[in-house]
Amino acid sequence: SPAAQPAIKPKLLASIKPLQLIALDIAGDAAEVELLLAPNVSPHLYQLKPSDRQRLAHAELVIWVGPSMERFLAKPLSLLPSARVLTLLNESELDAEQDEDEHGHERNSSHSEHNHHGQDPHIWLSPAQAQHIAQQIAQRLSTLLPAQRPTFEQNLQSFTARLAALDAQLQQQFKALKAKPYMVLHDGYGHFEQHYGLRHAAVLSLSPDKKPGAKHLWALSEQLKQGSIACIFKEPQYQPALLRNLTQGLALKQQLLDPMAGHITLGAHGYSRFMADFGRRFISCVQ
Amino acid sequence: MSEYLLQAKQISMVYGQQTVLQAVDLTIRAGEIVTLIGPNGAGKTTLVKAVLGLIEPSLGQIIRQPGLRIGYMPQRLHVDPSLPITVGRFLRLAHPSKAAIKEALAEVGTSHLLNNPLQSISGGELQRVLLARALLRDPQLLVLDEPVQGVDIAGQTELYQLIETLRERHQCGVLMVSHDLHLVMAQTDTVICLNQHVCCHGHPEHVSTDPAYLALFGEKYSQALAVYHHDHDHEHDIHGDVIPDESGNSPNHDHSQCGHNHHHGSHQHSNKHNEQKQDEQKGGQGHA
Amino acid sequence: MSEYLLQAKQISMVYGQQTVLQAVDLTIRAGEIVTLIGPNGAGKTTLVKAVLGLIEPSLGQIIRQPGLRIGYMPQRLHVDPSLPITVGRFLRLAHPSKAAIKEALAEVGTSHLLNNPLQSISGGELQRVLLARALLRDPQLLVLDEPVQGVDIAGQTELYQLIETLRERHQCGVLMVSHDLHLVMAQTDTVICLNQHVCCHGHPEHVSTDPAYLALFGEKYSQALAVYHHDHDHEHDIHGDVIPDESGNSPNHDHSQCGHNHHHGSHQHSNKHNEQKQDEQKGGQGHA
Amino acid sequence: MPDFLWLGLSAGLIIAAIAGPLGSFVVWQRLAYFGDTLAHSALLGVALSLWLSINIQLGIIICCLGLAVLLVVLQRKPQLASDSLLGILSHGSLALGLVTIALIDDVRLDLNAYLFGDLLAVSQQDLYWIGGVALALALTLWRNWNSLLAITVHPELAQVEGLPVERLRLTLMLMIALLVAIAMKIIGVLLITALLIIPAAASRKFVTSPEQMAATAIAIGCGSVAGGLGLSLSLDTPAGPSIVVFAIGLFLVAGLANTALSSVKK
Amino acid sequence: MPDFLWLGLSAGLIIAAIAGPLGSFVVWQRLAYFGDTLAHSALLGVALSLWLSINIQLGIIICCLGLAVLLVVLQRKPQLASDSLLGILSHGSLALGLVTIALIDDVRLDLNAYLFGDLLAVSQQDLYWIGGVALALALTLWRNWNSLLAITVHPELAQVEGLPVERLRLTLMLMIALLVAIAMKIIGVLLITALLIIPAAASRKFVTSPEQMAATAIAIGCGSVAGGLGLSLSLDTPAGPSIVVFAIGLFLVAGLANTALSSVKK
Ligand SMILES: Nc1ncnc2c1ncn2[C@@H]1O[C@H](COP(=O)(O)OP(=O)(O)OP(=O)(O)O)[C@@H](O)[C@H]1O
Ligand SMILES: Nc1ncnc2c1ncn2[C@@H]1O[C@H](COP(=O)(O)OP(=O)(O)OP(=O)(O)O)[C@@H](O)[C@H]1O
Ligand SMILES: [Mg+2]
Ligand SMILES: [Mg+2]
Ligand SMILES: [Zn+2]
Repeated sequence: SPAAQPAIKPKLLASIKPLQLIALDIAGDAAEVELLLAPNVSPHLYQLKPSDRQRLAHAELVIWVGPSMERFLAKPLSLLPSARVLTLLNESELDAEQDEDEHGHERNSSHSEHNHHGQDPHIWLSPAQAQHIAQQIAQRLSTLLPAQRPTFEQNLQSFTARLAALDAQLQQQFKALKAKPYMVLHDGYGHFEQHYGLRHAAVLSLSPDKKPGAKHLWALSEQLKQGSIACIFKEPQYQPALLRNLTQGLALKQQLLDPMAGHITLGAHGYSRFMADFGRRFISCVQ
Repeated sequence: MSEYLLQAKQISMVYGQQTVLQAVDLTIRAGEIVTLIGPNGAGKTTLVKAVLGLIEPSLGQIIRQPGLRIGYMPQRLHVDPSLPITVGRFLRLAHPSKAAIKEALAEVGTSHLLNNPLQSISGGELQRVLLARALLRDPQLLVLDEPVQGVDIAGQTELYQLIETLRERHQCGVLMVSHDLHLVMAQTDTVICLNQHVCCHGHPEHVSTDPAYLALFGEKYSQALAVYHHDHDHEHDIHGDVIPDESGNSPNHDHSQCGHNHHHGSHQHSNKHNEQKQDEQKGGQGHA
Repeated sequence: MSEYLLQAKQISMVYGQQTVLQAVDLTIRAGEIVTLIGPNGAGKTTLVKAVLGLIEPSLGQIIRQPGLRIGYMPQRLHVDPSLPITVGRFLRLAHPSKAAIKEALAEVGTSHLLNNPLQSISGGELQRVLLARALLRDPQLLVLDEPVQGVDIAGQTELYQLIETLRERHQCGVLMVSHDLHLVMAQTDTVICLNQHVCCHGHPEHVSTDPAYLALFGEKYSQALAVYHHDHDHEHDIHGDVIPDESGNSPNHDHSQCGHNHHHGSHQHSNKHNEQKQDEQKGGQGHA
Repeated sequence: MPDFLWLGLSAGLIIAAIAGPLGSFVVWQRLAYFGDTLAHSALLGVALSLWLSINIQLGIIICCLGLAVLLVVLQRKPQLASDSLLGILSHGSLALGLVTIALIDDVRLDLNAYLFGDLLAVSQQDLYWIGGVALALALTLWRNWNSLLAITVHPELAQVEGLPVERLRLTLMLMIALLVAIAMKIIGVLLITALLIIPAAASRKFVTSPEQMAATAIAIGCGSVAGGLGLSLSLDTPAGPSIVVFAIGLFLVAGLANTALSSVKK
Repeated sequence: MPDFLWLGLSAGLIIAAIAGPLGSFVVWQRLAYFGDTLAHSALLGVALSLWLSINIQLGIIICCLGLAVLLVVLQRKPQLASDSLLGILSHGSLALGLVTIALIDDVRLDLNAYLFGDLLAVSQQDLYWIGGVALALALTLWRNWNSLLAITVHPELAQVEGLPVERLRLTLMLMIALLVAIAMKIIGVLLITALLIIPAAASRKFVTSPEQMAATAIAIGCGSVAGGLGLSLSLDTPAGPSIVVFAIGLFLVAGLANTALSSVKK
């Protein structure tokens, strides 16, 4: 393998930007970390280009969440040797699964191919999950470049430390403020909410592909009119026109939240900066 | 007398409110030519389709000889222009042998069309090709719905002659719809004069003097067509007058049935005629 | 003599390799009935469509009187079954007045069809309805492609009579394609005998003795049709023999043109005939 | 009842009213595929607008109208049935759109958002737009009704009788394209294409004249909008699909009723 | 050349080879809309499988075959043109699928993902599947070619001549449905539906017999697959859309060549 020669850095390929940010922190200078899908591209209609495929073929390690997130990668990645793929949300142990706890699923959370019951694939939004992701990446990097194992362990440690500090700070802030009821556009923040003991008061739809029904919207509009919702989180990827009708004439705080880290510049401590920014936006809206 | 190839018993057909066929009987034997005549909308095509099993009659029963090979020539054919098909290929759907196809095309006088696209040939040419296809099946029963419609005058006589020849050579039965009474009469064994019900039937010579027949077509048309004259009022006077005047000069003619049916038929006719008279008579005046 | 309604000059039409029309001239005056006759595939429908402007001829020119109102009756009509339309509504597309529609339907003898779906009426009924639509336009020029095809025998004479009446009443020109020589000849002012080129043209009586005409249709057919006899070989003997024998008894007949054209026409004919003879003669034997 | 329900209901009824007669022409002229083809060409419109940096809504309308013109031109040579032509145009524009997008680097784009509107997201302003377009279309239809019908029944007869067949056909195509292009963004592509075809097809069995078919299609369309919204309210299902399901239900009931009626007559 | 290119190329060529003749029937019988309808019914299949907890791939195939049967049954009453019927089935199954999904609580599901396969992601095993199905279809076609042609030209004549018209029509529909259902998942719905229609339509102008049309369609289809893959490699565009764009290009060139040819003859 060309990666064996120290002169050439091994290539890592992250499917989405938050994963790239984590991987960058762990790999440091020892490896190149590329991004497959630009944060503004919707994975729905995405079709892989030959160049994408070349990058998949040449990457020493492909990091992705799993088929419930980047479905278009499931097939191409299944053709790669498993040693070169890091799947974070595995769905191999499926079927007769019982979601023992919908929101508190841990590392080997159970999934089923045909039924994503309550499975929120946005796992990187929880610092605890991110920590676990970082561990997995470090482990795989160490296998890949045994010589640099110490570097990776060190990078992991500083990542952990930085994240722990940030996490503690956020925990404190969330505890301190009594979060007002807020609304999200799609149910994609479960891991973050779970971690900080939050719960949205209203959601527009379960996922961007599922259009809400009129009954739900009616109830939602009543809820909004009564003023029981203080804040709405918007997303750059999903801008339903419905929202305009629901919020018209209402004085509501609105905050943009980008779970895909689109606006975070690449570089050191990217993930922490992303989480800090994410937390700040959250707090500014619900306080 | 030979066996029945096909027998239709008391066929009735109703579309919505409209009765198109009423208790029609029909029998075809090998080597026999049966011709259906009757005015437009009389139900001739409907009867033919019922006999062929293409539509289900509302009432009645059709008995066919088991394994009967039928050659059919529909009244209209419409082929989608997106399907590239030559006359030759079209015929090969009915019969695999190229020699047989050339022979059939020659028989109907369209050998030169072998490689022409089916959609581009003229109306009369299409009729000939359809007949060729029916022939290719080496049929025991040949069913032809207005076979010479749109065919030129030389072809008409040729085709009728050909049908006659085929009947003699293969001893196949022929069921034919036609308006060309003068051309058809000479060759037909049985004429069935249809107008929803069977007005009259039998040997052409007898039928042509049958009052029911005269009522339907007018006396003039049964004679030579060279004399061209049409008297509309006179024709319809016959309708009413002739019915009681049934003489016994047509042996195959079922009196009681025709009496009943004819009353019905004449009712239908006068109906149409009344409607026509109630309207402004711009055109009607031209008839006199 | 009145003005030209329409004049076609040196029309030629080529489909791929096949020449369908060759330098055809045609003139129609008000009050004149021009009949196109000719074998299947002669190019009659093609000429009619070119005259109407529906297809662009490969060569030649068509001059119409400005603002000419044309009533057209196509050879075939196919209406999609998904379109619910009654005969009455179909006619209202050509003329808004219900009274006029009833009158037109009465004229062609189909008053009872007023509220029937257009797709369900029989073949012959459809022809009559199409003629009614052409009439509704109160046309200065009536163009009819085989108007009585599929119409019953009583209707045929009625319709031809009607066309005659209309011509007299409205002084409209009529261009008609027909195979019914015997019925048509009596009423026509000019017959054009077409077989890719104009074989001959002129007054019916003259044309019917024209050698080119006889070559195309055989002497027998120009006489009364009541006598039914067909002699295939004889017909084609005339082809070769008659051409030099052009006498001057048809005043409208252009000798030089017909000489040339006729050579071409006879070539075509013998071509077809040879093909036919080369094939197995199963059917051919029946003709004798 | 909240405002957005009223707005959605009004928009749905207006569109059903104009889609009834236009949809009848779609059924008669075998253009059922046209709506889907327009949706796909809209995607091409989005891609091209992004590439050329022009207004996206404008790009969509231009592409849809262009497609209509192209179809009329291609239909002149009638060797291919219109459904095959539409199939080619449909797949062609979709594929071109996807390729164009792949060639533009780094665009922020949720294609679905451009194509899938939602009846319940209709705004006051949308309603004015829809209303204005529907009015213009209704007027054009009204004035050309007989001529459009004539070219549908038999283009050759129409041409001989002096109608400008080509121009009329173009008018019809442009009308349909405009309706779909505008309505797609506002009420969603599924709903507008379905409202064109299903009510017209469902009404076929009960009618004997083109006008009756258009009127019955309007009634079935409006009934489906109202019924479907009711369904959406009671079952909490998305509005657009519920309306379509309701319309299909009506279509089936219509079929059964027709069978029952004709067997009673016997 | 990397493996995935070889695998993709082989799968594409195999499918183009069987789509040529089947697609010719699609064009002749005016079924261009059929592919899209099958894709939509596949969505319903996904939704129902989720609801009933059965295997999704199986659900898709069952739904597609069911749709084919339904179409044959509905075509018996020929009052509606097949494109309108397909339009209704298409929108109906899509809407039903969406409503079903909405009714299942708490399912997170990207429906599109189930329909979009990718030519360059074809595995060895996929290739065997595709090859097996294509072989079975080719054999069935071969054995029934003349009969299928006869019912396409004129069903009534075929019936009088003793062919089992209904059964043959069903066979044809099931063949198309099976091909689309299998290929959809593997090479993508856009590509399979386009490969059915475009090569067949493009070949129409050059041929004079049904067999020639099928053969030319195979050639154009295979050419498009090869050329499109080349395009995809050189422009770095997704494979499926590139193949479709290439096929459209061939279609246009074919049209121009035909015009040029006929003007030279004059
Ligand atoms: N599918 C149908 N639905 C309703 N009425 C029909 C249908 N088919 C035929 N008819 C009616 O049945 C009558 C008989 O039609 P048919 O085609 O059998 O007449 P025909 O005797 O063959 O006439 P023609 O000599 O003109 O061919 C016609 O008046 C026609 O209107
Ligand atoms: N679109 C076309 N493409 C190719 N050939 C055509 C086309 N239309 C007509 N033809 C050919 O032109 C010739 C003349 O056809 P046309 O329909 O004018 O004949 P016709 O004289 O009307 O015959 P009929 O008496 O049978 O109606 C036919 O041999 C036909 O094959
Ligand atoms: Mg008939
Ligand atoms: Mg003709
Ligand atoms: Zn999300």
